[in-house]
Formats: sequence, structure tokens, C-alpha cells
Amino acid sequence: MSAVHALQTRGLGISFGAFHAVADVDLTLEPGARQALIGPNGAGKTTLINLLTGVYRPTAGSIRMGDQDITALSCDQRARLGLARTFQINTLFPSLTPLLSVVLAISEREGLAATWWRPLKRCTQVFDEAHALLVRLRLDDLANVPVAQLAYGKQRLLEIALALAARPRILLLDEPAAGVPEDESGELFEVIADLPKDISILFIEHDMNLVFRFSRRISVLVAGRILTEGAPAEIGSDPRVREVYLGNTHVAAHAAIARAAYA
Amino acid sequence: MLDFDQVTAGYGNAVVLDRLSFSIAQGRSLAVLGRNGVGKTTLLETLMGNTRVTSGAIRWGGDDITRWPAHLRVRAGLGWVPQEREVFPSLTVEENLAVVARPGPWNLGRVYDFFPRLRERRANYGNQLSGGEQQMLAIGRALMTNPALLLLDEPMEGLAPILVEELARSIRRLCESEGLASVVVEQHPVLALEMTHQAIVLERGTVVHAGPSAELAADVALLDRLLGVGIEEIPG
Amino acid sequence: MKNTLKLTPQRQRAAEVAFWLALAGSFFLLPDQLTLMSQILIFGLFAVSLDMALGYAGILTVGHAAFFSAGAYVAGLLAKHGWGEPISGLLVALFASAALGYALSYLVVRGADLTRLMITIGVCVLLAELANRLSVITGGTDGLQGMVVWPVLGLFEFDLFGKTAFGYAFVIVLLMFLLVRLVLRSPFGLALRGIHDSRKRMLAIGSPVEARLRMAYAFSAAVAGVAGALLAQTTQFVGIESIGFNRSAEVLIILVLGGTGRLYGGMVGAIVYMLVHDWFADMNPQYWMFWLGIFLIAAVMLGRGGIMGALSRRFRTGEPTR
Amino acid sequence: MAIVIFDGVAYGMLLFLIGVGLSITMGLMNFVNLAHGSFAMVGGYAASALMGRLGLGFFPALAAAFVAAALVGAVLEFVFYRRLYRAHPLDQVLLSIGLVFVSVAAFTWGFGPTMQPFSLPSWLEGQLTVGSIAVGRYRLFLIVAGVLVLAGLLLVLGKTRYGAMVRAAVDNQRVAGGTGIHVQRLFFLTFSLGCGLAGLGGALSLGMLGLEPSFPLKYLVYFLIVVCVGGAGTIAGPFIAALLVGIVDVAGKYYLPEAGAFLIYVFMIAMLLLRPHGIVPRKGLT
Amino acid sequence: QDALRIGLIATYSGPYADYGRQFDAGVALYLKEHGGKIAGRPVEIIKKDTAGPAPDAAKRIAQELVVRDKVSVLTGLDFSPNAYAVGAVATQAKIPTLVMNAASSAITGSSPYIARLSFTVQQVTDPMARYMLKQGVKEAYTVVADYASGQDAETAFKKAFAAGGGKVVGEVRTPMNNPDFSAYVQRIKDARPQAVFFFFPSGVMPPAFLKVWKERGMEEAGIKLFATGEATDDSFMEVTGDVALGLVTSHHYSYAHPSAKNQKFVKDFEAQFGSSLRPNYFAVTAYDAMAAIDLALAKTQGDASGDKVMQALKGLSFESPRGPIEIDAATRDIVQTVYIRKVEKVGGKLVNVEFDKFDRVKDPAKEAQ
Ligand SMILES: Nc1ncnc2c1ncn2[C@@H]1O[C@H](COP(=O)(O)OP(=O)(O)OP(=O)(O)O)[C@@H](O)[C@H]1O
Ligand SMILES: Nc1ncnc2c1ncn2[C@@H]1O[C@H](COP(=O)(O)OP(=O)(O)OP(=O)(O)O)[C@@H](O)[C@H]1O
Ligand SMILES: [Mg+2]
Ligand SMILES: [Mg+2]
Repeated sequence: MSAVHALQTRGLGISFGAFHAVADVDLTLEPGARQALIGPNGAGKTTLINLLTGVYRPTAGSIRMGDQDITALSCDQRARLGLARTFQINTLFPSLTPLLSVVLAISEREGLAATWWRPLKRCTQVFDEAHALLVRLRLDDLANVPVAQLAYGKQRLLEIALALAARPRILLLDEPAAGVPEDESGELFEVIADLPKDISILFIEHDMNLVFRFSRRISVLVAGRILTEGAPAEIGSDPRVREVYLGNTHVAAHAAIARAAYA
Repeated sequence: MLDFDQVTAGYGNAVVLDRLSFSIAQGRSLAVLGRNGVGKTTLLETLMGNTRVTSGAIRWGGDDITRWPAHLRVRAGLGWVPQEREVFPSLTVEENLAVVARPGPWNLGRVYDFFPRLRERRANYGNQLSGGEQQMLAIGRALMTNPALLLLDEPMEGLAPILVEELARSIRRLCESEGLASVVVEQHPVLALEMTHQAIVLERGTVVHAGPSAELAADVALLDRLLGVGIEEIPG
Repeated sequence: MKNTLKLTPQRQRAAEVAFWLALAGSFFLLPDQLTLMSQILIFGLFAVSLDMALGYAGILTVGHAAFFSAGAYVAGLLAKHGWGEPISGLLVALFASAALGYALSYLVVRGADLTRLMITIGVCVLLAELANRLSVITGGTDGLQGMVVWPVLGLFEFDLFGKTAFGYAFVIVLLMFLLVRLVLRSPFGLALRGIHDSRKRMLAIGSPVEARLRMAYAFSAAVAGVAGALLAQTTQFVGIESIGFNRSAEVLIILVLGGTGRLYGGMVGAIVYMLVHDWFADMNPQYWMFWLGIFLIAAVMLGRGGIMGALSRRFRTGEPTR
Repeated sequence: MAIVIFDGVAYGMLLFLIGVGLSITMGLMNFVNLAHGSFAMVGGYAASALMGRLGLGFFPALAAAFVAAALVGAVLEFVFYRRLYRAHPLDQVLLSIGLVFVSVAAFTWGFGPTMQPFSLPSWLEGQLTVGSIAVGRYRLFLIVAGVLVLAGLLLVLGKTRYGAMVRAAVDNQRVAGGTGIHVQRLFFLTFSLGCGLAGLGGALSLGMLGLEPSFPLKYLVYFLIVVCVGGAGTIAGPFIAALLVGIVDVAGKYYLPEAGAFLIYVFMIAMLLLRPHGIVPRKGLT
Repeated sequence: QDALRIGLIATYSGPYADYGRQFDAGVALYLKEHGGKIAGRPVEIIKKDTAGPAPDAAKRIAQELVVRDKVSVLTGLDFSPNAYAVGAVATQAKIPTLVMNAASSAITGSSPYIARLSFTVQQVTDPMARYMLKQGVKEAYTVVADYASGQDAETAFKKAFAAGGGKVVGEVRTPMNNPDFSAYVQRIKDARPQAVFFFFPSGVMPPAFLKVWKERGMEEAGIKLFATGEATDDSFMEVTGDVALGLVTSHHYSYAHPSAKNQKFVKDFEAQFGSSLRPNYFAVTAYDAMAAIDLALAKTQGDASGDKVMQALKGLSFESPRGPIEIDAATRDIVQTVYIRKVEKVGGKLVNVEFDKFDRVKDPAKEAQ
């Protein structure tokens, strides 16, 4: 197997009792990928992300990151290898401020977080970097408000900030824009799209605007299995995808935009 | 039917809603629009009695319900879908629905017909559901209380496009056929405006625009100014 | 917000200095209460150590007396068997209880709150029973007798008035407190707060959560051990009561009364609890428990989060913004 | 052998009877109620005082114990507990410890520091020959009582909407209220039930344990063990745990008396490491 | 004339609060009988609670009593660890310290300023072993609570029993706070020894043990039961109830002791505190401790300095309600009669009826040295 893939699964599956939430998934993420994962509610998308990040142990199959088999690694080990994620349901540090949350994420990345003999305040670079990141996500004026008091949409942004703070090689985003107003979600995705080209991104999203605008490849998951994969235009016009997922949603225009953007 | 009169409310000492007013007649629906953090959720939480109201009054039917505890409001006909879904994790899907059931046209069977996916997952516990399934369950749960006014906080979030269309249609239909009123908080103005009769736009806890939904939907310039929505992104 | 005063970092610093100066001042102000004051300091330190585990690392434990008494027995046995030098005794106790804490941390870092609570209780009771069994070494329920503690720095003999004991306890408690303060304000301390808030998110940002917790637990055990050793050296006696459930529960009450996760909660809790306790017990040796109970109930009903929690609602402090 | 198991089961039943109320208040309602033993003590004192001073029969005294403890629980719920349902568990610890202190002192004041006199009705004294072994009558009675209480609670909490409502309200009070559940009344009733059960257990313990004002602290750890090893918030869990604890304890003391004091704790730690959420984990926990 | 200050360190709250209550009653009775004065001086008793065994608290309290309250005498001390911890203060401050209960043998050795008026565990255990041998018991099984005093009792019993040619065929130590004794009793039943000797601290353990003993029909199985007097502590006699009937124990004081001095003591006690509280060995020791201070100060002509008082206490002997007692001049420990008693119902009340005795028993642990 060549090691060019950023992430690759083989026959990946998990069952909860008799229920196969994810089954036999072969998913490949190329370096620099901007790939969307779509599918009906309960198709197993979040579960798949949980398998990739190590929250669940698969009952079948394997996961490779680059040329390393990571199937047996724990969440935090995978994260340290450069696999970052956001959560569909906000999972933040409610009692910290956004600034400290990001500082924490950065110091974990830098291996600073086991340092007990130096005051946090002295870690000025970390604070600078955190600040810059918050500015990028327009959270800077809320930097010192406790996370628990942030409006939902702002919390979604912080989710992403925490994932980005890890400077990941692979970024898995679970409905990152849910709850963010449309104009901001567009900007948010622009931030994501502008990330260094060598970061591979896989995102779940139900907003077809975003999916068709920002993905170069789409995988469709239905009932735990990959139904089809392909470029946005192919997926947008695939009748099977329309039937189970898209309905009458109009996507052609976006497909056109996407083509224009990445052609 | 619902009269929200000059209400000032917030959390602890923080004021979020500032002398906010609106009203809804029976069978009508209202879209509440606004950017992040303007107080949309707080508005619904205030309707449910979960915030501190410092002045103003909320009237429902003939009653002043400003100080009522939440469960009495539900009995009086408010049905609530919280923003973060908040299904009960230690109850199964079926228990989640049954535990709040009140007499009326909605029962388990009908909710399951409305969301067939829930019937399939009926034995799963609340925390063993996908995000979208939880959203369905939260809506189904509100319906089980057989409300006269449905309070929906971003009900479409996390639902597949095909379901979004279907749900929007269903809610509109419920308004027309069963006289169910609704307040819809939404991030997607186009969708919300399509579903509702009236609309208000909030900014920092006060109403900055109120009017018929259709008018607002047609006035792209106004929409853009209030909510910053670019025309080329409108789906459909 | 109304009614809250913003504390600038300078004022906060000044308040801290004033706090310790006031404690030191009791040497002159309360000359015949010095023994009580040194025990307050020691229990304050013990509560601070518990706070590291409970308030910061979020490990619900009612078994911290295990480390307290480990420190006490180590210092006590050293002093009994011919090595009465107090400061080196403290150091040995520190490392011994840290090691014990690290070893036991493997049992407690996983699992849910209740599970940890029960495991810590279980371990603590087992150790107490062990100390009872090894009565040849520990003196069993009669207590460890025959400690001879040498003068501090070879100069200050432990006297009847408790002057040396107070001075010694004050300096050591202050030093340990500063160490704890440093640790909690370090990146490591921030990581602990993160784990407390959301373990799941910590894992997702690549934090080896269990390793961090183990370290925190060992740290906390070390500090508790120093507190225990201090008590042993200043009273020149180790009772088996220093181990076991009751002492663990008492220090938990002290900490909760003071306020968890707030650094000063343990110290403030110890001061208030022990003074109030002493006062009630003096007034009414039979039924002081009644009044103490009423006091605790009133404390919860009037303000959540302990005394420091109530204070923090009046004063706002800036989080470090840089 | 058989008699050892029987004794263990009976002892376990007693632990279950006293502890099951805690599984409701602490497990189901999530209130860290360390004052559980105080409610048991209320029941015990009520029963012994009524039997000793008013000459009440054993069964009426048991009923009275339940009622007394439930009433005290109801009053305290109304005055204190309801204000702390949403508070931090440690604040709950402080409140309930405060109540324990108050109750210990109050009962010492009212009844003296020594044990309560109590004698069983004569039909419960001595032994009864069942098959080839002679078993204690009172122990047999405890087993029957334990099974009855188990069955009753399983029926009420497991099979009715009431049980689901309690779980819903505990999961999320805000939303439970927002979906029409009268959380306050529900908690009031449930808490009183838990306290009443504690009182019943306290009264039943009279025949085996000595009742004195320090009861609430002395046996606290035992209640906690039963509830936590079994699975807080369930009924069957503490039942199984109590049986196992009883059998391990009695058999351990019989066969390995040198390890007598250690066994139960070693057993507890081992069980918790194997099953961190209890033998019967509460459903829907992440 | 300024008051004689006496610091009374005892347990007034918690599970052992009865100890402090008995001490108080004994002290109060003596003072009442003597017009509130000792050696002609008014007395001020300063009571301090340790809430049970708590050596650090006891030591702190003792220091405060000496430094702040300027007491001339320390007394009370129900738990051995408390007494040991206070010993250092007594030595440092040269304050006479009279132990009213703590029963660990070595306490008097821990400070030259400590004298004991109560008893040691060995002192009451050893006669029981000798008595059992006298009754023809050759094989015995021991049951003790697993703590220092229990271990002391076990050792003393085994030694004395073996010395007289007896054989200990089995032994078991039960945890403190053991709620259910069925396993231990069953074990004994299956082992079928000729007799059982047990030692439990007074309080809940003896009745719980006796209840199971009765339930299992041990008596019918022909196994004899003996204990030290803690098992039939007068304070708990009524609540223990009929399960104690017939139990033979050894101790230094019974409320039913037939001497005139005791009859007066009991009568005065009842007049003062009513009949619901019976004087037990705590009350009588507290009473005797006051008497000892009184007598010692009479010898020193009121000089309360530590060395003088200790000198006066050594060899002091007087008549106590329990019988003649003496403070050993060499060890400062008590020398007294140990009685063998049996629980009987007299006038509707359960009491320890004395029927045999061992005179002038010294602490056997010290005699061996
Ligand atoms: N612990 C579990 N036990 C049983 N079933 C589970 C569990 N977790 C998830 N499921 C089921 O697995 C299926 C897949 O869930 P998943 O969360 O992966 O869906 P999804 O594709 O992310 O959906 P959505 O778009 O609604 O978020 C769902 O039907 C869910 O009910
Ligand atoms: N519990 C709370 N305590 C204090 N302030 C709060 C709390 N919850 C929300 N707020 C504040 O109230 C304001 C309004 O929040 P709200 O959640 O109502 O906004 P929203 O319009 O619903 O936003 P979104 O679109 O993100 O859901 C925000 O500024 C938020 O920070
Ligand atoms: Mg999902
Ligand atoms: Mg909102």
C-alpha cells in the first residue's frame, strides 16, 4: 500500500448490539483533501468520525494515517499525531474563557501542558498565537468571557478554534457551521478552505450551500455504508442521492460555483 | 393569543432582552431572526420561564403567565423545542415521548408516522441517537404535549435537506389545518420566512424590524442590511 | 454587574500578602492559641492538597487521609527510630506520600465520580486497617509513641507554648502553598482545569488525560503527606485516627466550606471551620455538633460554592489575559 | 456452608433495606444525600420509641417508622433540599453533613448517647428449622421483607410513567419543566419515598444492629458501598450488590477471619474496577 | 482564695459521649458531697471534648489548658491514644495527670506525672483466666475486638491461661464496628470449644454479640461464655437486656457492689441524677480521681506543684465505692480488687452480682517486667 493517502480505512465497521451503525467502509482522504461526508440522519457519519478519532473501537476493519496503522491508538495519541476534530454537540471548556481554551489547546500541542514549574503568564508566545487564532475566527472581543456565557453560534466557532489550535494534518469537522448564521458560516468555511494546502479536511455538513461550495469530493453515507463517492457535480445529479438525501434541494448552481473555484 | 409586552429579561444580573414586544394570534406563525447572540434563544427561554424577567408582562389567552412555572405553561399550551435538543439521555426514545404525553391529537403513533426514523430507533436511549435523530425527538416530544403554540429554536439544524423541506411543509400545514401557532427561530431567513406569516428581527435584545414574512423575504436589500444575507446563497 | 468589585491583579496580590501577614500576626495576637493556630495551618494545607485533586483535577476523593497519615507515619517513624531532624523528615514524607499517591492513582483516575469516591474510601479504610494490623510498627490504635523531634534547624526546641511549632508550621505551610500556587497557575494547572471541564475535549486536543491526572494526584498526595508530617512533628505523636474515613470526611467538609477550586478555599475553610468548631465545643462540649451542623447548613443556604464562592460573587478577578 | 450463605443473604438484605432509599435519592435524583442514615435513624427511633413506650405492635411500628422518616424527609425537602437540587454536589455534601451533625446531636440530647433498648416480638426470636438447617427467624423475616420491597419498587419505578418522569427530571430539570413535568412535586414525593424507605430500613435494623445517635455516620460507608457497587439509581443493582456484599462479608469472616475487616473493601474495589458504573448500570449514562 | 483549676479532657459528643457524661456525674457527685471544695479550695472544672480518640486534639487541648487556663491538674482521658498524647504535655509542664479510664498498660510509663485510677485491660483479664481455670475450664476460645485493648486482652488471657495449664484452642479478632456477628459465632459453634472468653469495648458490640449467641443456642450447645466487665457495663445493662443473663465477667466495679460506701455512693448518685443513669466504672473512677486529688493535696498541705502532688499520690490508698484501692508507689498504677460477677435480675433490674474476687491485683503487664 502506498503511503500517499493522508487517511485510509479498510472495511471499517462498528455495531451496537445487532445494529450495524457503520459497516464495511473504505474511505480515503488524500493530502490536502477538501472532502464532504453527507448522508441522511442516522446514517453513521458521526459514528464514523468517532471511529476515526478513536472514541469508539471498531468491531471490524482498520484505519491508517499516512503509513501508520492507528487502529489501536487512543484518542489522545491520534490527536498528537495530528488528527483534530470538532464535535457535533458542543464539547468545550465551560468554565474557561475562549482565550484560555485556545491557550490550553496550543500548550497541549506544544507539549507544554505538563510544565508545572513555570507560570502560565510567562508563556507569551502561546498567548500571542491564541490571540491571533481568535482574531481569525472573530472571537477576539469575546476572548475573556466565560465560555458558558457565549451564544451558541460563538461556541461553534470556538469548537473550530480548538481544532485549529492543534495545527492538525487532518481535520475532521462534524457539522461545523450548524447554528452559525449564513453569512458567517460562509466566512467560516473560507477560513477553513484557506488552511494550508497540506491539511486534509473531511467535513460533515447538512447545508448544501457549503458542501457544494467547499468540497472537491463528496462521500455519501447511507445506512452505515458508502453509497457513492465523487465530485460535487456527479453527486448533485445522482438520482439515488437525490432520493435519499437531497430531495428537491437545488444544488446545480453551487456545483457550478465549486467547479469554477477549483477547476 | 400570545402577548409579549415590553419584557426585560436576562440571566442573573445580565440583561439580554430589552423591553421587547410582539404578539401572535391563534394559528399564526412568527419568525424570529437575528444574528448570533442577539437573544433569540433567550426569548424562548423567557417564554418558558427560565430567565429572570425584571419588567414587562407575558400574556397567554387571558392569563398573565409572566411568573408561572414552566410546567403550567406547558399545560396551558406552550410546546418547546430547545436549541440544543436536550433530549433525556437516560430515557429511551419511546419513554422520551411517552413521559411528556398530554391528551390531544398527537400520540406516539402519530409522532412515529411524522418521523419514521424514530420508530426504528424507539428502543435507543436518548444519548444513543444521531444529532438529527435527537432533533426529531425534540420536535416529537414537543408535539406530544399537544401544544397550541409551538416554540421552535432552530428546528432545522442538523437535519438532512430532504427532511428540512418536509418539516417546513408539515409545520405550515399544521398551522393551516390544526390552528397550531408557532414561533420559529432560524438562522436561515429564507426558510423561516417561507414557513411563517409574520417576522421580527432582533438586534441586541430589541426588535429592529417587524412585519409580514413575505414582505421581508421580498426585500432583499433590507434582509441584507439586517442579517447580511447575500442573494446568491439562497437555496431552492 | 452590580455589587461586584473588580480586583486588579495588584490588589489581588495585596490581599494575598495581607492574608498571610494576618496569619503570621496571630503569633503576637493569640499567644495562647498558638497550638490551635498551627493545627489550623496544617489542616489548611491538607485541604489545599485535597483541592488540587478535587477542585482542580476533579477527582472526587474521600480518602485523602491515606496520604496525610502516610506522611505522618513516615515522619513519626523516622523520629522514633533515631532521625528526629524535622526538615529532612518532611522531605522524606513528601516523597513517600507522592510515591504512594502515584501508585494509588492507577486505581482512581479512571471511572466515574461515585466510583472514584468509593475506591478512595475503600483504599483509605484498607490502609487504616493495615495500620491497625501492623501495630508492632505503628502502635495500632494506641498510637505511635516515642517520637523525638530535634530542634528546628538545631536551634528552636518545640516548646509547651507552641511557639516553635507555630513558626515552623507557618513557614512550611506558606512554602508549600506557594508551590501549589505555582503549579496551579502553570500550564499544567490549566490542563487540570480543562480536564475538570471536559475530559472528552481534552482527549480530542491530544492531552494524555490519565497521565495528567496521575501527576496531579501524586502532587496532591505529596502536599497532604507534608501536612501529615507537620502534624506528627508538632504534636510528636501519630494517632491511627489520622488515617481513615473520618479524617478524610472532615477535610472534605473544610474544603467545601471554604470553596473548591479556588486555591484559598482550603486555608479559609480551615480557619473558619476550626475556629467555629473550637468556639462551639468550648461553649457546649456535649452538643456543639448541633451548632456546627446548623452553621454548615446556614453556610450552604446562604451562599453556594463555599466562602470563597460567596466572596467571588462580590469581587471579580481578571483571568490571566496575558 | 448453607447456614453461612443464609446468614450472608440475611445480612445483605438488611443492607439492601437500609440502602435502597439512598439509591433513589442519590442515584436516581442525583442528590448526594449523606444524611441518609439520619432518616434511617429517625425510623429506628420512631419504631423503638413507639414499641417501647406506647406498646405498639411490630408491624404498626414499621409503618410508623416509614411514615415518620418520610414526613421528616418531606419537611426537610421543603425547607432545604429543594433549593439545592441544581447545586454542585459538594454543596449537597455540605448540607447533608450539616444535617447529620444536627441529627446526631439532637438525638443524643433527646434520647441520650447510649443505645436504644429494643426487643423483638417473641415470634421473631430464636431459630426455625428449615429442612436440615436451623435458621434465625428474624433473618428469615428480613429476607422476605427485602424481596417484597424489591418487588414493589421494581413495579413502581420500572414499569410506570412515574419512574420515567423521575429519570427525565433528573436528566434535565429545565427541559423536564419545559415539557410539562411538575418537577418540584415529583421530587418532593420521590425524596419523601426515599426517606421513608430509609426509615423502614432503620426500623428493621433494630433487630440486628444497635441503634444509637451515631448511627448515621457509622453505617454511611455500608450504604454507599451497596448503592455504588450495585449501580446508583437502580433498584435491582443495590439488591444484587447487597446480597453479594452480605455473602462475601459473612463467608469471609467465617472462612478467613484474619481477613475479616479487609474483605468487603477489597471486594468493593475489585467490583468497581471491573464494573465502574455498578453491577446494573443506570441506563443512558455516557 | 483562688480556685483549683482542673482540666477534664473527655468524650462528650459522638458515639462515646456516655463516657464524658459518666465522668461528669462522678466528679459532680464528689464535689457536691464536699461542698464544692477540694483541700479547702473552690474547684473549677474546665471540660473539653475530644469527641472520641483524637490524640492531636487531646494534646492541643492539654496545652491550652496548661498555657491559657493555667490548670493545676489534668484528668479525664478515656482513650489510650489521648492519654499517650497528653503525657508529653504533662511531662513538659510538670502537671499531675490522673487517668480516669485509658486502659493501655504503658501509659503510666510514658510520663512521670501520670497516675492511673481506673484499670488496665490486663488487670481485669488475667483474673478471669485464673477464674476459668479454677472452674475446670481447660480449653478456651478467645474473641476480641481488633484494636489495641483487644489485642492486650488476648495476650494477657493467653498468657495467664497457659500459665495455669489451660489451652487456647482458637482465637479470632473481629473488626471494630462489626455489625453482624453471625459468622464468628457460627465458627465458634462449629469448633465446639469448652468455653469462650471475649473482650469488646463497652457499647454496641457486646449486645450485638450476645444477641447472636442467644439466637444460635450456644448455651444449649454447652459452650460456656466469659468476658471482662466491659461486656456488662452498667451503663448499657438495661438496653442489653436479657441476652446478658447469666454471663460471668471480671471487673473492678459493679454498681451492685455490696459495700456500705458503694450503697451510699449509688444512693447519692440516684438522688442527684435520677435512676435512668446508672453509675458505672467511669463514674466511680472520676469520683475516686477527685478523692485522690483531695487526699494528695491534704498531704502536701495545699501545695499543687507537680512534683509534690505526684510524690503524695504515690502509695496513696483509700476506700473507694469499688473497694480498697491503692496507687502503686513504683508504677503510679492502680492496685485494686478484681471481682468475678454474674448477670442476674435483682428487683427487676439486670445487675452484675459479685460472687468471687481477687484481691490486690496489680497490672500484670508491669509485674512481668
Ligand atoms: N451507543 C449507541 N448505541 C446504539 N445505537 C447508536 C449508538 N450511537 C449511535 N447509534 C445509532 O447509530 C446511528 C448512526 O448515528 P450517527 O450519530 O453516526 O449518525 P449521523 O450520520 O451522524 O446522523 P446525523 O446527521 O443525524 O448527525 C444512529 O441511528 C444512532 O441511533
Ligand atoms: N446562562 C447565561 N448567562 C449569562 N449570559 C448568557 C447566558 N446564556 C446566554 N447569555 C448571553 O445572552 C445573549 C443572548 O444569547 P442567546 O443564546 O439568546 O442568543 P441567540 O440569539 O439565541 O444566539 P444563537 O443564534 O447563537 O443561538 C448572549 O450575549 C449570551 O452571551
Ligand atoms: Mg451526526
Ligand atoms: Mg440561540
